[in-house]
Amino acid sequence: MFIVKYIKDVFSGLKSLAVGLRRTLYYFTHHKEIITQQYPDNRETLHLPERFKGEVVMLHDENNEHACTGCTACELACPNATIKIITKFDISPEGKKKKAIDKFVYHLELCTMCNLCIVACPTDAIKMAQTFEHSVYNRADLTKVLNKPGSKIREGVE
Amino acid sequence: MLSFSNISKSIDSGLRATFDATWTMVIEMVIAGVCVISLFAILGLVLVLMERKVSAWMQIRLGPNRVGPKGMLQSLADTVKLLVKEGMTPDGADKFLFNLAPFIAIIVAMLLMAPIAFAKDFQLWDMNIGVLYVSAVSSLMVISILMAGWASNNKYSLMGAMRSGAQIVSYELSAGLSILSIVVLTGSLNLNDIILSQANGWWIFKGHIPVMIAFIIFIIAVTAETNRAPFDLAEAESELTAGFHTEYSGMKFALFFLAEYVNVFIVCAIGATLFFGGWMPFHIGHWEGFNQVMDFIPSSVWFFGKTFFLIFLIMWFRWTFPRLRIDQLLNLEWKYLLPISMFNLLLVTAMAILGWYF
Amino acid sequence: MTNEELKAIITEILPTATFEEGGQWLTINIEPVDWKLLAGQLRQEPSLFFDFLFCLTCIDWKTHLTMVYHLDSTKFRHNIVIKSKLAVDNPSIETVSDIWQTANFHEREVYEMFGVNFINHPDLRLLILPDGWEGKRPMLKDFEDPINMIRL
Amino acid sequence: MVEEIGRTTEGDVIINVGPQHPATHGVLHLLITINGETIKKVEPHLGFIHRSIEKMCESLSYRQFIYVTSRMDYLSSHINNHACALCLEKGLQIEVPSRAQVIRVLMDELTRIASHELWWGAMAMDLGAFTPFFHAFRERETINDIMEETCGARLTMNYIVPGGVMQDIHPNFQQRVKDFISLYKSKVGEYDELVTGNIIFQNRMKGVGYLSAEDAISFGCTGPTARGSGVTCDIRKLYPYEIYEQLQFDEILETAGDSFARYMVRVREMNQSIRIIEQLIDNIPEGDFQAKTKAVLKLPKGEFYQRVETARGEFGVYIVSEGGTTPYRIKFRSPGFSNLSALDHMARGSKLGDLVAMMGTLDLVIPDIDR
Repeated sequence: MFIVKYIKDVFSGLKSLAVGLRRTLYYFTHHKEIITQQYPDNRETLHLPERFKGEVVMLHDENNEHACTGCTACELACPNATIKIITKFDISPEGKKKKAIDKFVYHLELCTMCNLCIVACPTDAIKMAQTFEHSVYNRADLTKVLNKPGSKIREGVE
Repeated sequence: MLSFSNISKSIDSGLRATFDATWTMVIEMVIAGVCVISLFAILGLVLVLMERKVSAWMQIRLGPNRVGPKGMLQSLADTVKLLVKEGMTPDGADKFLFNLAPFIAIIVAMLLMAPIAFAKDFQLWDMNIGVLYVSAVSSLMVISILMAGWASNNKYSLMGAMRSGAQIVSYELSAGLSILSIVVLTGSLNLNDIILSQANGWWIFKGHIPVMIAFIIFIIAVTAETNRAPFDLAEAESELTAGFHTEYSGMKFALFFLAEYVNVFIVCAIGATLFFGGWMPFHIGHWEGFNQVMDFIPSSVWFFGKTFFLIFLIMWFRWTFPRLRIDQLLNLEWKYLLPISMFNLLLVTAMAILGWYF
Repeated sequence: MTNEELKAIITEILPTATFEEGGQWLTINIEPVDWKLLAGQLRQEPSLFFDFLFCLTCIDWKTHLTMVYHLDSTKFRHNIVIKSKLAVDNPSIETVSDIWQTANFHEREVYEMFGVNFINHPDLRLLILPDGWEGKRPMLKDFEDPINMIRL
Repeated sequence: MVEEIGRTTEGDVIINVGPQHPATHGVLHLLITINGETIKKVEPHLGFIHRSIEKMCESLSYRQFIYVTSRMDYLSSHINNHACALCLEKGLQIEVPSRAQVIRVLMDELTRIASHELWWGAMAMDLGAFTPFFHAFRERETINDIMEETCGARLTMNYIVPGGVMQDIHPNFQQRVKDFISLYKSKVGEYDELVTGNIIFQNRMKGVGYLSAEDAISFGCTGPTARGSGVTCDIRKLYPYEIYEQLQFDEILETAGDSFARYMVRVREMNQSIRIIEQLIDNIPEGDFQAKTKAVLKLPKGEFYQRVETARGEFGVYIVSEGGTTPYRIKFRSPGFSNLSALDHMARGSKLGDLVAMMGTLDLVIPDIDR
């Protein structure tokens, strides 16, 4: 029957709409379901997982020593030429010339956080930090020197 | 007791004591104009904020919460931003019509304010053809949209305008028919008479199922008439970018925006007047004590409460449903709403003649 | 169908075709002029029924270009690879976009990236490159762009 | 473009959908010819974000080029990486430890769910319903958090290396995945309530954008787009890679061939992915997560092709090697590129509003098309 089908159509249509309306009304009245994180306000409680790839940093201990030998494994592993290692020659107390890093230049603006340099590093001198607020006003600020001034290689790292 | 009608009466008598009749009239008109414009502004601010909060909570978000206490001043900040924005007119546009369109939209919305009874004995213009006036003037809205779409010289705008033309013209019919069913029951076109006829109960309760059907059709039709989702084909963000107001910016865009919200308010006010008794308090049969308590609540609170409930309904639709396609939109009107509302009108008429209502 | 059977049928269609095995799939080397004939047969022959062209590309070997077509059959699930050598200057081959419609877009891509001219292609225009692109085809090995290309 | 306009007949209007348009989900430019509301022709113009990844890969070593593929189909970046790694392992004949295989498959399926979730929300948004988008993102964020914890990134993970995965899974991984499964199961009913069952939505989708099985194959459509037309094309079933042949899951097929069929395929696929994850999550074998590989990989001379099933369809990696440390030529067969080519065929004769529904169900990711 045409009329019966017509009425059925109308009612099933209205029912499907009512089901949707009930769902949105549920969320309208249940504010505990709200999932918004108010980002700049929750900085204190916002902890990123330890594996989060934010930027490359070089680890320094309390004596301002790092483990980078300047082997350029990371520089070779990097797909974007993000890392540039400038080496110098230290004169050790015995009078031997020893290769060491002068500057570990890191271009954050080129980095894609692929983690390949960290994997490539034989001495675990660099790691990924969990920072993520990288905005700066000047593009040049994104080019960083990772080894701290006056730092030197830790004893025993080859 | 302090009420809108007492205030208006005291202002009227005060003016009459100092000025002659003509000047009183002029000054009262100015006051009324200022009141309507400020009501516009307030409505715009409140409704935009309400929409944003309603949508946010339905979408498990917080919504605006930064500007002012609990984000109350967010829409004010938006208004300021829109005011200081440059209002651009495209090069190829018909400049006169392009700039005229938003004003027509806002003027139509203003005209519609006239017959609405905001509280007991508080009405700008108590005319005997109130219902007819409302349905006649509200269809002028389409002119501003068509004008905006045509004058923008943009294909998206033109398509949006044409869609909206087809839509508003066809949904006028079922909106009109569902309004008629109340007119049949009360036997008057005067909005004040319609409200007074609901002193012993609102029509939605008195009129059984036929009036409820009329109400459902009314709310669907006015949602379409005000171009609100799921019938927002004139804007149809994902299809036409912004439809008829694609090229508008700054204050001209804000006027369209404001007109949309004021229109929503007006159609909901009409709906509240027709089906929920306007400012009439909620009364149950012979429960005298209960009725007296209800009478104690000011009439304006009743009116705005009902209106905002209906506005919430329309917002609720918007944030739940997907948009219809243009042919489905017209199918819905011509194949479903119109036949049903015609049949329903017949039922209501029979009911009115036989007196089968409370 | 095994590679041997495929070989037998294809040899029947095109006696000049040479075969290469040892790779993942059976590879057939053909001359560009034979391609249209072979392609039609590969699609229509009921025992072959290669109806799914899942990859169409070109390789620049500096001395010549090689068109590579990877075909799959949704019915028998056997795959073959067709290769055809094209000359470096003015490379051209028949289009197969009327046989496999997916070739339409893929051939347009190869056309703009390698400059291969697909004869009888219905709509051989630039698809990815901006309108009015002039100069070398970007995927060729000797393409140089001093501004946008960064060498490590 | 100018001559195109000259070719139209009386009453036709050409409009530009895109490059900046809310429905194209990116910088896709469609030049559509319409007559009134009826579409007569759709002509895609691509290349707004063409980065020539294939050319780029020619100068990267085999270890390095994998991460670039994350940037193609960024919603199933993990599966793209997986395809590259599989192709290399095939060439280098590396035996991947079973633990790594299981982890890879788990991640693949999580990625697939995340991608379909995003598609579901965006699809509803295209049709004018904004609310489902946020509801879909609630579940998707959970997956992203799991990814972040184990892989260190939310979208472009670069978790796969030739021979295994980069790091072992995080100790919380299993528990969090189980939490996600229970969350997903409690919320999936809402999807039907909000969108699938909705009469407006069904009317918008049913009978729209019909694609027959023959056309789907001819246009090279794969993935849910082709499965909506009843074409069996799930690479996981047809040409199983990793451990997919040992797993119990169904290939979802719908025969209607319209937008609603494609929609249903994707929605039901999410449940199958959940099924796969449930089978594996408690059965991750012990052992190494990475095989021993040389520091510098040299692929032997030859050609290697690997087909995998991403969230959008068949993804192919074709590596031509000359025996050096960098590939001589790499071709990525991206599913979106072929799926997009069917759009013109599907859209002709339908309404402008339908175009949005069709593009939604094709699940276009523009970097995947442009590469």
